[in-house]
Amino acid sequence: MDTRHLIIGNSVAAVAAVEAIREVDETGGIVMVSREPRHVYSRPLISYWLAGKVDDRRMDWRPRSFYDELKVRAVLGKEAVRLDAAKHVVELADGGRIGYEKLLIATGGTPIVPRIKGHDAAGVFTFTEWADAERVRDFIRQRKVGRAVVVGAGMIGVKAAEALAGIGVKVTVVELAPRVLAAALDEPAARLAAGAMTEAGVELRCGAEVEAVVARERHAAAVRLKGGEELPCELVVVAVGVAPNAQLARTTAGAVEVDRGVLVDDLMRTTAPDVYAAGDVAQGREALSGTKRAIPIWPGAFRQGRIAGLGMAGAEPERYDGALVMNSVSVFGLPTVSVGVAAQPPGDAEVLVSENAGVPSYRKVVLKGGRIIGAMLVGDIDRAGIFTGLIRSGTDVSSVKELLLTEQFGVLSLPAEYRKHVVAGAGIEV
Amino acid sequence: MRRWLVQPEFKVERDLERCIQCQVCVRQCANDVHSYDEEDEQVSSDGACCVGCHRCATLCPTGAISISRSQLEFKPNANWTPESIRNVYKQAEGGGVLLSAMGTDRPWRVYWDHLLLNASQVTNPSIDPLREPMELVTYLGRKPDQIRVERGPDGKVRLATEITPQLKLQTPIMFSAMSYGSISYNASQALARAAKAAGTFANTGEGGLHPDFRQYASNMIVQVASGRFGVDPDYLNVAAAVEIKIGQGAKPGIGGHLPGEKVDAAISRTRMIPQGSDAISPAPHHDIYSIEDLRQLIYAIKETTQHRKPVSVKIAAVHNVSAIASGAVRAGADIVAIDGLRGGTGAAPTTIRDNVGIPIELALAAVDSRLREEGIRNQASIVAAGSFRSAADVAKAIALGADAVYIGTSACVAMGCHLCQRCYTGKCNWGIATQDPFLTKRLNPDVATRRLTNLLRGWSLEIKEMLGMMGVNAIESLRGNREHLRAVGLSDREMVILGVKPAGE
Amino acid sequence: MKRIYAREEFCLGCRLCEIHCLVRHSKSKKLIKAFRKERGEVVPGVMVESAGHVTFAMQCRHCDTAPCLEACITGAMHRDKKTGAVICDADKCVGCWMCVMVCPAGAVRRGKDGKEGKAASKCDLCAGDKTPVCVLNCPNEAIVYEER
Amino acid sequence: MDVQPNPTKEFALSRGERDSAACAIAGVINEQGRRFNGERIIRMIANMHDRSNGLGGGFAAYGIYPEHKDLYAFHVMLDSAAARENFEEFLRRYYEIETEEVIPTAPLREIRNRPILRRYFVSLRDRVLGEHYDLTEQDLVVRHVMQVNGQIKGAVVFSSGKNMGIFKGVGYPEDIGRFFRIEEYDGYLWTAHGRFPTNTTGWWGGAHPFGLLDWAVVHNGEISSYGINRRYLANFGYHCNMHTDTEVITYLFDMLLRKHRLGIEEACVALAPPFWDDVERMEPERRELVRGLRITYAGALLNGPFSVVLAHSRGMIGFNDRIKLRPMYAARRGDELFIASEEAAIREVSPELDGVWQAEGGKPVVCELKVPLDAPEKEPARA
Repeated sequence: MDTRHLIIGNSVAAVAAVEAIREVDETGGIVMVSREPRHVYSRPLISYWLAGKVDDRRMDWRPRSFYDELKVRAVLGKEAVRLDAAKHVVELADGGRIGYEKLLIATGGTPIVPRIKGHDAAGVFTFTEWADAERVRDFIRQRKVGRAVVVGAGMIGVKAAEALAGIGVKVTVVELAPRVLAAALDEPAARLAAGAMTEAGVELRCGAEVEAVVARERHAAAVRLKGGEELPCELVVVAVGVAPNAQLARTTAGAVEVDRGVLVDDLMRTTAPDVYAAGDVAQGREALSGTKRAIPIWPGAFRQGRIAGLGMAGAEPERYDGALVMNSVSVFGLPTVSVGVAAQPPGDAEVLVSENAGVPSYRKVVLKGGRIIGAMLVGDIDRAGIFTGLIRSGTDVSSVKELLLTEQFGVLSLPAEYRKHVVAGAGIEV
Repeated sequence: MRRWLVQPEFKVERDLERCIQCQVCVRQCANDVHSYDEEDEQVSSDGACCVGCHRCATLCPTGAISISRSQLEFKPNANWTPESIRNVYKQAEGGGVLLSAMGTDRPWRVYWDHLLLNASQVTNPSIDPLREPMELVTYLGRKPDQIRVERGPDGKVRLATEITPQLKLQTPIMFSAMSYGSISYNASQALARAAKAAGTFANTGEGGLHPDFRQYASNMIVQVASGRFGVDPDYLNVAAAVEIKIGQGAKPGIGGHLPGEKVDAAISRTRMIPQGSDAISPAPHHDIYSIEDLRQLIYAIKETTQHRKPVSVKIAAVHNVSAIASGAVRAGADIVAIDGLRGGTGAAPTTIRDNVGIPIELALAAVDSRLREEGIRNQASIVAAGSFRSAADVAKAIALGADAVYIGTSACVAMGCHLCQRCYTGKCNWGIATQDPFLTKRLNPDVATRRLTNLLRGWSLEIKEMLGMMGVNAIESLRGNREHLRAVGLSDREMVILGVKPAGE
Repeated sequence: MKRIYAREEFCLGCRLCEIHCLVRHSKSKKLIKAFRKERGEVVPGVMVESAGHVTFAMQCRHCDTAPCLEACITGAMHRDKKTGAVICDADKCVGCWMCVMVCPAGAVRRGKDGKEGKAASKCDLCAGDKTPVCVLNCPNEAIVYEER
Repeated sequence: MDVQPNPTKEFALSRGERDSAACAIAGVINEQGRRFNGERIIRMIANMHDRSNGLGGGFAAYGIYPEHKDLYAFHVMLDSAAARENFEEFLRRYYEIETEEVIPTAPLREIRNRPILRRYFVSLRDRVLGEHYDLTEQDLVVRHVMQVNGQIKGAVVFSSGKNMGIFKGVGYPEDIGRFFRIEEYDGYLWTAHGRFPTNTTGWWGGAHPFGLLDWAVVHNGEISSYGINRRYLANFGYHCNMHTDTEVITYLFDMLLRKHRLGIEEACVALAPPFWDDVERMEPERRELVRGLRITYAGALLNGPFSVVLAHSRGMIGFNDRIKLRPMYAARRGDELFIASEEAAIREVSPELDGVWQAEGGKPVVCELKVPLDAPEKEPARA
């Protein structure tokens, strides 16, 4: 089989690309190369796996028959280390070389590990891939871990904390920002989230900076905060963020232009001919600002992968409508949703808020020029997608502004034209 | 004054074993019979406001609701019926004219139920309508007494008599005059669409023709009534035929009144009257005080329509109906529509609805005989109206001499009407006789059109069966063929008027 | 593909669609029992919205390009090959509510199915039944199931 | 108003309101006007003996009274001397009576309850015609026949044409023929009828042929539209008193052909019109004509199963209902044209035929004399 399409990566963007290619090109050879020696699995599920809520089988994001059915040659457990864009060849760590007609870089992101003292002690882990979770689990079992510190209260940190707490580990979360999920939630929403965490027995240290991991016998024994306080623990999970894993692209001596991530246009093309990038590694247009940003969002990765795949297969290209920052995080059972510019609205924005601490529930809509640019929901998040749709479409909602936060707000409240569009369904001609 | 002597007419009962508190009933009753108590989390019902329309019971998914007549009985009295007592209470409390809707519910004799149809046995074969053509096509309009033909130089024979405009019906059943205003937009639309689909005609009533319904105008008869609502040359010309409404069976000699609150923007436009103003139809046409005035109006309409439309005159069946019908024919009517005692209405004084006019059967028979006696039967078609409940009623009317019939109540029932007789309240739970947007949307015109078309189709098939069983294959062989009728339980005099023999003779 | 469409101009707001949807997706499938015992457990895939006299029934559009499919981190949300319907496999769903967040119709809701007692709940077109129950039971044909 | 049935005509065996029947019909014409005697028509109708039941039979013969060819030949049934007196008084009021006589009959055991049978050769008094500027002589004759049959107790005019006669009564047709001695008459056109009345027993006046002026109709079948045909005719002054549906056929033909001056073909369209579906497919001019005829003469549509032979001085028309529910065959041999319910009846008198065919539903078989009526007297053809 010739290698018409070479895909580096095995997660959401890569899979979406493969599926898109197969929609138009049923026979062209596809090779997927992945550093991880695993079947397609879902990275966001590792916290559920760690907590025992998802077994190995359910980690599969696509059925086991996926590669066969889509006629994909999967080269697993091998890392692509060099790209010769001019020659259309990728070199693997074991020296193997794979030529391609079209290449997709979907290598995802790499966890950021701050260079603090003791970060290399045993018992300090990052938490982005399945192997991380396996290591954490094994470590907990072997060392009978009773206390853990999670550094970072972003999405990964919160989910890691939830998983650890779920298996009986006493968790303290340290966050530099003054609140949890600071990028997604504003103060009132974060308070609700924090409430859910503390209620579950998690200790929270917001506005605190980690100075070092205190190691004993090369094993983590505590986390020392600035100011000297020490939080004793046997396990440290570092979850302060991820950066695009653009290493491969950087080997082209500038043929593929790289900023934080691999720069792509709206068709997911890089600056090198026949080379595409998608997912967390890519730096594409952001929907609201229009600037190119690397935004590690699952649905965005899927969309980018799909667009890249269609482009690679020569189909009528769909254009990327830009990434929309969004996240749905269930914080210890409390659902939170944040879409667009919601946590830190610009000064000229109009902000609508409704809160019901008892339930608890919190809703916030950020408007600018009659259009919604951000929405945040905590608690009752049902129908949050309507806001997402309105943000995406840029629909003028001035006429229905009063209804946005009412209980009966729904599709019916939307402006008639937009409602017609929604009723017909996305991707369906009205 | 509180209406404390008038006790509820209905009792609404809820089977708590079956009620699931889904509140469908609460959401459907426009009379607020059902309510949901948030505190008790319990639906309850108050029969006092129930009109017996069955909307709630019909939609209740578990059949938990039953509605019965109030068990509060008066001491039996053959003279003072509960209705008469209640009516006195009502008037003593309200001091006004009691209103009713739909046709009279008094037990006036229904002659259809005393007439029986004939069938073939041995001597002439009955005809199977599934195998043989069975023709219901009916032409309404003035016919010449005789046809003249001429033979052209090519030897071909041509028609030399001019035939005046005709309405061609695929089935001899039309929809009675029901105005947009008295019934909803959706109901009006359904009637028009069904008429078009079935190849027959719907009648606008006196409410004008909504611009949206112009597309069905080729299957619509437009009415010119005493209020002249919505009448202009365009209205007359766009329709298939024009009907001058003199009277209505439910309220002969009485005008009409559409309250201003029902005259919304669309109705105002259609009727050509200011929004919110009462639409009052005077009792008589104030330009028709005599038969010669009628003649002038007929001719004015014919002139306006370049003599391209048949003109119908609709009269209520009153005592001298045959003389009036004869006068109308001689005044130029191409069609005479006669509306009998049991004809429906959206609103009429109860006492008039229940006590004025004569049954359509007798009126129809009298008119047909009279026109034949005068030798002018060919000059006009007769359309009978006033409660046709089945294909058999229609067949009997045709045998008595009707060219076609108008159905109003049956059409409404087909659309869902439950004959609660409260059209005048504007709170029709079935979305028919109302302009309330909460209620009008309950009548999906697609559904209503289909139901009406089905009704026409069903009745037409039944009429075909009846024709076949009588051994004829064209409706004109039944029309006026009273040999195919026999009477049971009627007096000699009634049989003479009906022109039928007693069963067994 | 055939989809369910609401005709809001004829929606009565009676909510019989919700009731029948609930029953269809209940364990008992018996109207009275399902409504009494499983109400709150089963989230109907169709929801009636009303504002004044305007009411209409909304359910999943089964979009050609379905945002919920793209957002699903577990692969639970999938497209049925036969009917074209977008269906959530409750056993796979972990209740992350990404789908809830991205559905522009607000047609995916938090349900109580699945192992964890939380899984996305949405219209499944009655799992390939000839006519979905909401369509079948709408007294005014305000919900139609058709190719458009 | 319809004339009430005359309750006094007592020479019937018994009778009901209306009679319909399944019968035998036959007709034969010589297009050259050559006359022949009644022997053959008796044989034709006798051949179909089983189609009748002895409750009625009759014959119409044309060209049998050349010596009185300009006079109306009224054949009358009378049930008493008083009836005769009343009838003759009525007759004299309007007519000059040239000749009157008993209709010759042969004594036959099979024929019972015979009424008085007389014929009168008459002409309308000029005075009478002068009194009615809006009516033709024939209109007046029709009116007088109606008056006699409807109003004079015990009297029925059953033949009223010129140079033709109807002979009918209760019995098998061949017996009726012998009874009236029809083999002694010579005519160029003969029709015959054998009756099988089903709804009622027969009566003399209700036997076929049914005549008015020189129309004579024999009819097999039932007119299910009778009720409306009768009421329709009443509009035009035709009153049915004979309690037989055949009557309406005669009157309708008289009205359409004589009064409304339609051609035979158009008259047949009016009486047994094509189906609307077929009308819609016609070319426009034809469609307008047929539609005009059908809607105008809706009350004249003859419905139900029938085959009919209509005879008149100039010819004969065979005619079926729209969907041909009754049999009718036509055949030709030389100058002669035959119509009969069964082909066998034709073969009985003319084993060799040039052609034989079944008439189509609603499409008439028309045969007319090829010579003028007042052509020189032809020799009687060989029987």
